[in-house]
Amino acid sequence: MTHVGYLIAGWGVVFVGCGGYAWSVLRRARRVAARVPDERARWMTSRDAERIGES
Amino acid sequence: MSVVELDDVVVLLGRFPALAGASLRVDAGEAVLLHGPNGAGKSTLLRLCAGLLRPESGSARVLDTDLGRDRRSVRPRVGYVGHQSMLYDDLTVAENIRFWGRAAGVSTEQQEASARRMRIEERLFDVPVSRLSAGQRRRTSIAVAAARRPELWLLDEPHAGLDQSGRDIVDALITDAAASGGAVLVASHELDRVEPVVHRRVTIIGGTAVESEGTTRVR
Amino acid sequence: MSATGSRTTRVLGVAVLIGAALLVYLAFVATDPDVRIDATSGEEIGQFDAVRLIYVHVPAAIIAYLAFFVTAVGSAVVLKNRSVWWDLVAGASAEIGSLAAALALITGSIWGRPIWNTWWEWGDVRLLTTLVLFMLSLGYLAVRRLEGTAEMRAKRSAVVGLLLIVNVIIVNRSVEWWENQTLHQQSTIADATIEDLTLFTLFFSMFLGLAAYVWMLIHRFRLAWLERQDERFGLDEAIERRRAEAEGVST
Amino acid sequence: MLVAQKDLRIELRSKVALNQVVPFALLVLVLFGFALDADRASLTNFTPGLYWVAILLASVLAVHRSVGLEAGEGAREGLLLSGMRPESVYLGKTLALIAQILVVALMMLGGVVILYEAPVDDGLLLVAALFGAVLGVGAAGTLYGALLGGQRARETVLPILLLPVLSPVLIAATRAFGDAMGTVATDGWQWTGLLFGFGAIYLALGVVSHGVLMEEN
Repeated sequence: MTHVGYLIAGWGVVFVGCGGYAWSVLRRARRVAARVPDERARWMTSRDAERIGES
Repeated sequence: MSVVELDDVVVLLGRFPALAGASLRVDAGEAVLLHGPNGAGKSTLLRLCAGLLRPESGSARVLDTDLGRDRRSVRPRVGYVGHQSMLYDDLTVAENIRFWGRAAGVSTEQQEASARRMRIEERLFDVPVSRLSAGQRRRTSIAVAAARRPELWLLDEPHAGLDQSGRDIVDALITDAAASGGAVLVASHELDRVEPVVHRRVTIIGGTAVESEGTTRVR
Repeated sequence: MSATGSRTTRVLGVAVLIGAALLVYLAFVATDPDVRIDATSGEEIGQFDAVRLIYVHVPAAIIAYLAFFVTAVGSAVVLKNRSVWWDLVAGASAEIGSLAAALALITGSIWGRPIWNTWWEWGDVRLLTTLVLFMLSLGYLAVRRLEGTAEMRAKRSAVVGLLLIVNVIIVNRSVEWWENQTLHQQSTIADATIEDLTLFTLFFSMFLGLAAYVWMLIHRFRLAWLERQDERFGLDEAIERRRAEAEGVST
Repeated sequence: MLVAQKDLRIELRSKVALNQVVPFALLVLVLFGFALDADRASLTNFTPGLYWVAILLASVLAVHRSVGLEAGEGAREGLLLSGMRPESVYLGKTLALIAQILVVALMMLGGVVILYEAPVDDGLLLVAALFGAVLGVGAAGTLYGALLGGQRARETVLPILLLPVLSPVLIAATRAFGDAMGTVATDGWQWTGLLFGFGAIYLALGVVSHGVLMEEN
């Protein structure tokens, strides 16, 4: 197989990039979710504001 | 007829509720004093009425306009004098008055009359605003606002920095505005100074308005 | 219920992971390297194994453009009817889009080194357009982080988000005019010499990229919603506290 | 027009563009000269590019100044309260900004002709391209400047927001100048057309969106 170094670098960057981003989103979400009561945690079940500026 | 009708209004500054459910009615021909400790929400209430801030919740009607829907049409009809002078430092007094007058579509005579009324000395006309004292600036800002003949005056600490004659002019302005069917909201700490010229006193604490007991009705 | 997960996202997430494993198999084992015989000299030419990089590069680039298209659509809807949902979607999509744009640039650069013999080619239209897109997206994300109320943030970023796509089009046109020769493979898919399995793998990779995008978008949107709720929930408390100030004084 | 008059009068009084922006732009030119080792031939070759990079950097300063005028002492609120139409505020500020950048650009042109001995083959094209480019910079600069308004982070965010947006202006203006100075074989008039197109698009976008932006800061 040719260009092994390039292949590892290219695929590696993509997996690390996506994985790292996904991980950081999940971690931030866990932290914020702890402060928000369950019934308001989802847009589908707590649509108290569909328009900006309404409440 | 009510000029200002606030009902349980919440106003946010960033994430801070500067007004936390304030209710207030001001009728035409009335001058009302707002007082309360620093940071109680007086300035926010005035800025809300000027159409500069958006009510987050509750209903706010000023000059028969719902501020939740339309803040733009209210603005030219109020005379708001805040802590900032709203003048351009590099322009002279005359240029500032002319610019703001023309921006609001006010005639030259009206501008001049208003400047005379505030007793701005002739020699100051060609002085850049940056070289004016705080009191001279305040006079200029009030002159700019007065030229528009506002239906509702919103004065935020109007006496601050003014000398005796300036204070007398402001007092006369408040009295005249109320007498001619306008409405005035004055936020001030100087109760002794303002009490004689207003009809009513409203206390603002913690972002809510409390109608004071024993309103003094002088005129 | 986990923070931002649900049955849908779990199924989708597992599918993406399985798909990724399958893509690795398809890209590295099942497909052949790009080797052709030059008709005149009889030498071996082509991209050899470096061709396996396109299975990550192409989906990244497509997702980047798709993501910003979604941001622009969301921005337009926000300006039209002040929709909270679209505001959050636009922001979430832009964040994923800049990640995808960065990955597309990096993988493209890594691929370009052995094939074009350069890390970076200034004359290439798509390269420069993507680079500018990436820089514009950083500006958009910076605007989203500015201080102010949720309403201000939404309107401001909606204007920037809508301009983003306008800017990308203008940049693309002007760069194309600037250097109309391109090193880029003119639409790889139309190339008849591509074998069936290679083509399938390429399509599969794009599909996988799309699935991964949707998964990330759902999670990122839910995070944004949680943050918004947190802000609003904190608000009720703040109003209570603010009112308490008054009681303390008047009694 | 009123706003443009006011901005220009302030500029005449304070001379910020003249005393600070022009020297800054000239300084950039001189620094390029140092960095490129005073190699006449390459300096002449790079003149269009160096010139426009210097102009764009100087324009960012000019935009800051233009926004800063309204940010200080609550003048922005004054404009809102005056009931003036946001479109006319936008057009006025754009016009004033264009006039200032134009002065800077013309003085800089003198600078490159003297410092870099830039050859001028086609003066008309040069001036036309200059107008087109400055139009675009002014229109887009005012638009993005209004977006950031009184933000404290304005100084850092404005360049990263504005410079990528202006990249087509850089490309087109450099090309057109290359043709006018005889260093690049290309049709400069086409590029000038692109510059005016860019300016027109941004002017239109600014007129449409300025109302929203003025409200939301």
